[in-house]
Amino acid sequence: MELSKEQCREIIARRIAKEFSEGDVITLGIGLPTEVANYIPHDIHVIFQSENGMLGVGHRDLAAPENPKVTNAGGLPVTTKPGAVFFDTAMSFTIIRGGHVDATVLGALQVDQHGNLANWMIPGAFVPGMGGAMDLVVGAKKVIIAMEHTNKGKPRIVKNCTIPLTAEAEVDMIVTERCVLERTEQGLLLKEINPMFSLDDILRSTDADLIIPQELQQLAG
Amino acid sequence: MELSKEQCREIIARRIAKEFSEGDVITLGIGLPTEVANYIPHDIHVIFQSENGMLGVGHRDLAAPENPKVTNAGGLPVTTKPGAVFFDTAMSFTIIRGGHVDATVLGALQVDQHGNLANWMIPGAFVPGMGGAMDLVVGAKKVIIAMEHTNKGKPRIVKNCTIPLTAEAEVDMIVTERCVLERTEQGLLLKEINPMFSLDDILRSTDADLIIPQELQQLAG
Amino acid sequence: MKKLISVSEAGKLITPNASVMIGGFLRCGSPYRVIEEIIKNKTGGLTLIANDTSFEEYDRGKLIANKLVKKAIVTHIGTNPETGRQLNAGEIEVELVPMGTLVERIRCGGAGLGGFLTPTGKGTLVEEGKQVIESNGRKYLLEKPLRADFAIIYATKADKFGNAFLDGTTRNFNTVMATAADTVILEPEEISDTPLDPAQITIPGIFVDYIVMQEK
Amino acid sequence: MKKLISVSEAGKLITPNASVMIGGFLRCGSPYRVIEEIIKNKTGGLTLIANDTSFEEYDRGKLIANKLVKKAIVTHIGTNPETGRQLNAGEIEVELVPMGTLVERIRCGGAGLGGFLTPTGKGTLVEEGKQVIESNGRKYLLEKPLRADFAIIYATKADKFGNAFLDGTTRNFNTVMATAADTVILEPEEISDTPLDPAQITIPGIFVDYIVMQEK
Repeated sequence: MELSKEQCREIIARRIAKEFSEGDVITLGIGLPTEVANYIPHDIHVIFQSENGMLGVGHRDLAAPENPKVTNAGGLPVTTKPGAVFFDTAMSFTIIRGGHVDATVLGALQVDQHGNLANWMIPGAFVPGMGGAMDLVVGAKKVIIAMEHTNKGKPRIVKNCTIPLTAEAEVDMIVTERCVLERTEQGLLLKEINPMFSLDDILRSTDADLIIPQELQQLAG
Repeated sequence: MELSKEQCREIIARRIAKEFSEGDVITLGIGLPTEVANYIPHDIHVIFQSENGMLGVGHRDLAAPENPKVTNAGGLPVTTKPGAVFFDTAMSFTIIRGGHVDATVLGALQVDQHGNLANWMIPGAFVPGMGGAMDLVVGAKKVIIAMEHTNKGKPRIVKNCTIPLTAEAEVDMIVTERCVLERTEQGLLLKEINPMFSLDDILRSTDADLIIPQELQQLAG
Repeated sequence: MKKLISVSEAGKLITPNASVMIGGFLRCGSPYRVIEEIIKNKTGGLTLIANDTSFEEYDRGKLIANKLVKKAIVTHIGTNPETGRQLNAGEIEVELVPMGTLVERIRCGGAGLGGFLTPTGKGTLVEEGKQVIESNGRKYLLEKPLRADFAIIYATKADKFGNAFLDGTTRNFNTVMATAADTVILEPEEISDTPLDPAQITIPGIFVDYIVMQEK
Repeated sequence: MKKLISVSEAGKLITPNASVMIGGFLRCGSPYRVIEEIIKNKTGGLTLIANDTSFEEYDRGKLIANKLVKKAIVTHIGTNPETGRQLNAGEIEVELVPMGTLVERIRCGGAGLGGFLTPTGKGTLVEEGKQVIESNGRKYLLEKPLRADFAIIYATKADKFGNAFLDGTTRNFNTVMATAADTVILEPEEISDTPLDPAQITIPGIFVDYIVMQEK
């Protein structure tokens, strides 16, 4: 079963978009996590937080001036939703680290069965910097990892992370194009599976120990 | 030589008012220190900070409503001067503790020759609380003590404080109705003397060791 | 949209023996309507966290006068003689905290930090029982974060998202307290039908759980 | 009244080998006029403290491109490939700090605190060389305050008292940096002849030493 990168991303973003409740405060990482915003059901009103200093982030603002005064954490101009608030980065991380963010969605290089996350550096490669990721992962009430299941066939969901961590034991949920995993006290629970893949496909492409329930749910999308 | 309480307070307040330079940020304690504001020379513009959350405190606002929105730290309604700013108490103490206040004027129960200050509690007596005094004394660039020289004849300027401290070694200057003392590396220097008192008067009413310069200046007022 | 509730509903939220942060600096920026309900309900055994115990006949000062406070964590009790009387009589416990330390401990609790190092109180009674840590050659006290079950917050004006504007010196402790309690109740003087200007908001609405409706 | 100076005078204030905080988050809320002067004066050996190294061709990113930065203390260098190139070539030192920790370290420096305990970075490379302190059963890193010789601060609008209003998301690091440097230079887009509204000021003027005049 071959899915294009775009198809993988859409499956992942669509699934994560179903995780939120009315009024949730959500911070999305850059890249794939940002796409989650496109699939939030219209009857659910969530509040997007941007780590530079804003609540109530709207859409990309295509009419913005060259050097806009309202941008997201990627530096791109955005619109404000009704109820939006501007503040400084100190307040932004009071919100983030203080547990006032209901969920964050971030990408990953590796996640392990203990909930450890590695998403900021590969030894020997260029390291751009952790930005706000370490604070987000520690502070958000729920940490959702959005990533393709493997790195060109190499498992990313492992027993123990082998590259430097972003945070210890903070991941709550992993969503890939193949399945949804939830971290429980007993370990990683396989919650949902994309029917395009067999259980065997999942197990072969995963290095972590998984808890397989009697009845597997179909990946929601 | 007998001075009334009012005369003492005026001498002290007038003298301290001469200590400031254009643009200085000043926080005054309640009581006698507040009176310093009345004697600032008209050609010097200083900025009064109020610990509840304001810069640019003006005069007592006699036209204020019953429950005013602009008050000083004593809860009294005040006017704002041009350039005034409102903020919360966290920012107020960022300003105070961060060294952004040029001078604070506070009362005292005891001050000793090491610059230790005691002005918040007498063991066995009712203790109202330290309020912002401990932060002010630690944070302000210059700490000026405004107090009557003795407590009904009992020295307040002592070798070592005998009641609980407000802060260690933070006092820079003491102004009483009798003299001005400056804390130097060598000890307390008698800078100015009120000509209504003799050097002997000062020495007899002071328990601390004083450094007496060759020529004594007259207390400015 | 936040839950708009009546002042009577707000009063019922507060449970006996709860810890309650109440904004205000003496009478300025002090909520008082929910407090009247707490008094009506005789909800006692409270731990009050505030700048001061105000005055006997006003706002949170009345909680003291009505003997509903078991412990007060404050910077000053001088304006409310009843606090002093109950303290002398052993009827109330009072923890006095330097003002800059109190406001920072609350901010710390709201910001997910584990504590901070302050020079304030070094060499005084405030040092008792606290860890002294040296940093860059200077000694500091390690002060711990402070949180509460409830916070009752004043606002001059709020919108229905819970965003609040606080005028003049009414901000005082209200801003940090809004971040540091499990349940935050906003008591605005005025509720706006239209959203407040995003650049002129003192307290972001996401901190607020309930907005107390205006009086009829 | 604050000292109003020309951008050329402002540029001359910055001394070689100084530490300089510069506000801005990527291009948003980033001062750039004083930076052009620093480049003109070839003032080098600087320690840059900022959220990021921006882009090669913009604001503080140009300081990197012009090889005037000896060390950068930032959260991210990914948008300026020249920072990465100089890092690989051993021409620049880069200290990467988690964003919440960086902004809090600067606030700490400005607020006279000796450090703070944060859970961020625990169990990661960020922990290296830092004291781990347990507080209420959880482990935290002790992070130290950060100050600089100079801060260059953006403002949307300022008055002659140095009071500044910063619109939208331009506040970012500007607010805390204004409190944490020995000399603070404000670079406003607009200077108002009348004082700003006291309730709508983002940065109190007392933190500001110099205001850079508007371009003619």
